[in-house]
Amino acid sequence: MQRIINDPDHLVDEMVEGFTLTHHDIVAPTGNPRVLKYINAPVAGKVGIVTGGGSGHKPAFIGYIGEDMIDAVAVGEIFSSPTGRSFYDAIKAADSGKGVAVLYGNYSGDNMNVKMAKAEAEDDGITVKSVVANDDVPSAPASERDKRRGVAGEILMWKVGGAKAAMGANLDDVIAAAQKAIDNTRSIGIGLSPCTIPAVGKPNFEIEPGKMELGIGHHGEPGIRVADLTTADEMAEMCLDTILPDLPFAAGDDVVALVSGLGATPVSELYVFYRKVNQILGSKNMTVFKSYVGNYFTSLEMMGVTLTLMKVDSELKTLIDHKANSVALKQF
Amino acid sequence: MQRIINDPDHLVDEMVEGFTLTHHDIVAPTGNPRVLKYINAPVAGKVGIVTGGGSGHKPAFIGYIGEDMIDAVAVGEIFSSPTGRSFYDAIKAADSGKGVAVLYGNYSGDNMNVKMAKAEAEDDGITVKSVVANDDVPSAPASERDKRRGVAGEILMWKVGGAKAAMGANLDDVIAAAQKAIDNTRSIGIGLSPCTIPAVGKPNFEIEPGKMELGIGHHGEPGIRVADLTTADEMAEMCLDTILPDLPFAAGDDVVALVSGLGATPVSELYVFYRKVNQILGSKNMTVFKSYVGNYFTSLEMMGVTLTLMKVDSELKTLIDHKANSVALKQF
Amino acid sequence: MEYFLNSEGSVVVRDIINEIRSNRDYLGEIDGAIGDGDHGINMNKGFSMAGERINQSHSFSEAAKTLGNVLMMEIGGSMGPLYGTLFKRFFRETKDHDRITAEIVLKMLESALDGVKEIGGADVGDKTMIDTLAPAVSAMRAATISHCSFRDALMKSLEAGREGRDSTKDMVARIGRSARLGERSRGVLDAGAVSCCIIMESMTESIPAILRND
Amino acid sequence: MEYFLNSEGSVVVRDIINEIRSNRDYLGEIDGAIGDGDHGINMNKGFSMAGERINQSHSFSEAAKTLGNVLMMEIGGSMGPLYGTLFKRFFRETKDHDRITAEIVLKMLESALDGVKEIGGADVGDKTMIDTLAPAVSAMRAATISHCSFRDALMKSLEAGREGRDSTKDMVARIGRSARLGERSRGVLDAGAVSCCIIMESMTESIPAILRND
Ligand SMILES: Nc1ncnc2c1ncn2[C@@H]1O[C@H](COP(=O)(O)OP(=O)(O)O)[C@@H](O)[C@H]1O
Ligand SMILES: Nc1ncnc2c1ncn2[C@@H]1O[C@H](COP(=O)(O)OP(=O)(O)O)[C@@H](O)[C@H]1O
Ligand SMILES: [Mg+2]
Ligand SMILES: [Mg+2]
Ligand SMILES: [Mg+2]
Ligand SMILES: [Mg+2]
Repeated sequence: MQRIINDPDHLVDEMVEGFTLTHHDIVAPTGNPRVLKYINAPVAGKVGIVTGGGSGHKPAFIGYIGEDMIDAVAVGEIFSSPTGRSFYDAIKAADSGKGVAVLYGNYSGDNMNVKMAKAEAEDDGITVKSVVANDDVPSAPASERDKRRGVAGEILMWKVGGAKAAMGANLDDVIAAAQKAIDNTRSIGIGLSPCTIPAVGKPNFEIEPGKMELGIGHHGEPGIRVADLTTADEMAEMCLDTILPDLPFAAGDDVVALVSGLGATPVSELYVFYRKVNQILGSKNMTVFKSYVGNYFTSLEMMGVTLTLMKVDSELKTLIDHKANSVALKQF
Repeated sequence: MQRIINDPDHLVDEMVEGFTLTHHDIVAPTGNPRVLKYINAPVAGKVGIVTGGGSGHKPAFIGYIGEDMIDAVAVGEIFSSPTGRSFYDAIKAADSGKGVAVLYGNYSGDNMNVKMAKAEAEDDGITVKSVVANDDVPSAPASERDKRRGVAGEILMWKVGGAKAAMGANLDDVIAAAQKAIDNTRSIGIGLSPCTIPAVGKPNFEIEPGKMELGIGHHGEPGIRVADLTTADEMAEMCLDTILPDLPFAAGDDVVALVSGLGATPVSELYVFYRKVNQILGSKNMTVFKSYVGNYFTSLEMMGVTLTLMKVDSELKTLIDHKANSVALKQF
Repeated sequence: MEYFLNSEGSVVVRDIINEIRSNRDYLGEIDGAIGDGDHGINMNKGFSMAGERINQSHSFSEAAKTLGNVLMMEIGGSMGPLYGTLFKRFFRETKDHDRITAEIVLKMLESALDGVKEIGGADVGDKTMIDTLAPAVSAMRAATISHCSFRDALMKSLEAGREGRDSTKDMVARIGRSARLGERSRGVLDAGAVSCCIIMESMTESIPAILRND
Repeated sequence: MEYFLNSEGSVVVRDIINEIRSNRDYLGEIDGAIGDGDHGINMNKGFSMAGERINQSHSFSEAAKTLGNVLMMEIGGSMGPLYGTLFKRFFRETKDHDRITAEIVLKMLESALDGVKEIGGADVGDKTMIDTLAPAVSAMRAATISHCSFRDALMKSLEAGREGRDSTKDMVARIGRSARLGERSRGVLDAGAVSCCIIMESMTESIPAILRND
């Protein structure tokens, strides 16, 4: 394992420390070393936005803390949900009295830990509501959408929820906007190489050279199919063939596209991939309102790419276009 | 080779196309498909800033095109200098009549192609001056500093030169500021795994598991020493041991630190590395004025990290802190 | 009447901790087949942390409480809340008893099963730790009703738990990270079912060694 | 008087192009040892592009000009300006001659060497293509002075070029991407020296086949 670490057991703590040192203009520590918050959180009169999840997805989750974005994040071990206490502390750090929206991804650990945190926070008189991202199409059939995992679509959910809160909306309206965002969002990933959790020391799955895993999860969860490695253009087609019919997206739709690398793929290649996505959408008479291409939500040093599409109406467009100042997403 | 490409011969063109589609709010195409420019370039009354280099270093070079940053970039093949014609076209695209500063890295191809472009542009009556970045300490002894390669320090040179130009300085002053920036900048890289140029199809060098290459170049040029793979903390120490005495940096200095991944290293680990850099600098009574940690200048899918330090006085601080709106560097 | 002294029982918890620790890599491998490979790390970390806070002077209940709290609050993942709930239920059902009989162990296991089902929302057949725990509880209940010896009841419970664990091999996961692989999750044991069985095995070893009869 | 007809000479350039193309992988490997491994790709791309624009109807000078321009303007890297200069000098020194004699080939090689030195700033001993080209030029000059046959002059020039190429093996690179590796660049041939020698070899094959004597 060729990696830049010290004791794997201290990896997350040291990462959080380095992150806080670098981004002290945006992010502040809290009493809980596994909770980071926006320097100005809680923002008076604003619904608090909280998320959290396992580490190893940089810039997710802490890279999205910031102005008009996320107020506080609970940080877990690599690929492992944060503790209930951390979610609770994040809720406390975000609450200005207007309630807190916990916008997180659908993983059983996160579901349980958020549940515990919510119960505790409500005992303190904080109103907490949540939206569970489930944008990962290959992870369950449409009939069991509540079982689908949350992946890079979470970023668009945070963007929309964060903007809505920043505009002064109340908790129910923030929750409704975030729910609308994720309901209109679909994602899929392709894995080209495995990743190694440092404490484990070896890859926990294999992808044979010449093969790729269509529908892979953000922790290397197996996809829907192992296929022969193909061209970037065909990958884009396969991805769109899976997600377009699911919402469904249709001619005339305006969409936001987000292409993220999984960690080790050269960013140039993400643009090659996006080029074809854009072409296909154009040929189907869909318009890309805005696109994001880069390493937005990774899986350690996995090779691969994820594609996320969100169908946008005028409300979502306004929220997506709203300014944001986080480490990983800056719009002005 | 597990990668997301089509025909490797079209990789750069397709990447440029995808990049332009995504970032049309900042970047515009030009008549030369291998030249991209800032949408508002040439900016009236402003010295033009031009750079260029081989591809495969995303977000360098085109990711630094933008407001108060670079006006036009010449794009080369993967790891290969752009053509003289492209440098020439970039100069033309950037010139508003106040002259053009070509701020680029010290590679023989770039030196030759810039030389040709400069001669041609001067025939057209454009005043062109250049600064050649040579921040890579391990690439030559201090006595032959003009032979050193340019690496991630180029970003700080662009930032400083871009800000100076944006503030209305004339060409000589822009050149002087950029030269001062690079003269006060030192870098070093550590490679943990090789990278593969898609058209070549296999890694052009090897790094044995359990080993690392200290002083590796941005194209995998061998470093000064192959050492046993060690902890992040020791890597930080080795890097500082090499670059601190070179300028030299001393107690009381204010520095800007830039830590960049080489492509495949999980970004969390860059923060672990930076944490120790910050600690050591603190223990030597140096103050980090500003730090940048992320994938700022990569080498395809190489594993590894580079450390860049710039000693800053009040002029450089002002220029570093000046706003910028490029794809890869946004400050407001 | 067979029982063990609550005050002497921390060894049962300490043995569980040791067993989990020594199976760290094995659990990781199993989780790697269809999950994300961290089950061994997660379990090892939580159980080790608790281990440092538990010593011979603690009672069984106190030890279970410490372990439960550490898992619940400081571990995260799925394992934190799930095994946290399990050991907190062990605490809750034993704390008022000086002597722990087979009936009390049965109650404690029943309560743990309920708690785990409640927080995780999984049931038998979902390919989780519940597939070990649920049959183990049933067998313990049957053995207790038919007045088996404490040791035999534990043995029967363990046997059923082992069968339950093995039954996960042919299941399609329906919950947790390895869920929704459809057919591709078949053919491999579930990591949580394996770790839960390790806990049952450890108890079945440790309790008989401290049994008293009077 | 031995010569070849400029109008019949595009074959010389076309053969060079074919030789470079068929050595693509070999050149990449050599560059990979101490450079960045792209010399084969760079050369192949430029020479292939030019190849598409050159046909039998072209003269030697026209073909050299096309190749030079494509390399200079459309290839980039180090190879673009270096070999671009080389072939543009081939063009410049031959364009006014219908008959290309050994003397003219000598002038063209001398001019090419000057041009490459000028733009690249390298000299003999820096472990570059110049280590092939410079001795080849000297040998050609000597052979021309001593009135060797055209073919023999080419042979002698090639022999010296080959020795020059091989001499790069023991050199420490001082220029280009592989420079400054210090001792670590020793023991491997220089990629540019190898490609330059391939060009010399090709010319030494092609020119004799079209020689005339009158
Ligand atoms: N909702 C649930 N109810 C019961 N057990 C569960 C549930 N979700 C997951 N598990 C168990 O957790 C195990 C995985 O644990 P672990 O690998 O530590 O956490 P994670 O799935 O977060 O990586 C699974 O093998 C399964 O037995
Ligand atoms: N300044 C120079 N003068 C002469 N030859 C040079 C010079 N710089 C590089 N070379 C030659 O170029 C070769 C490398 O070419 P290539 O790999 O195509 O370009 P790059 O070095 O940009 O990757 C070297 O082997 C060397 O012979
Ligand atoms: Mg996990
Ligand atoms: Mg090159
Ligand atoms: Mg797991
Ligand atoms: Mg090369």
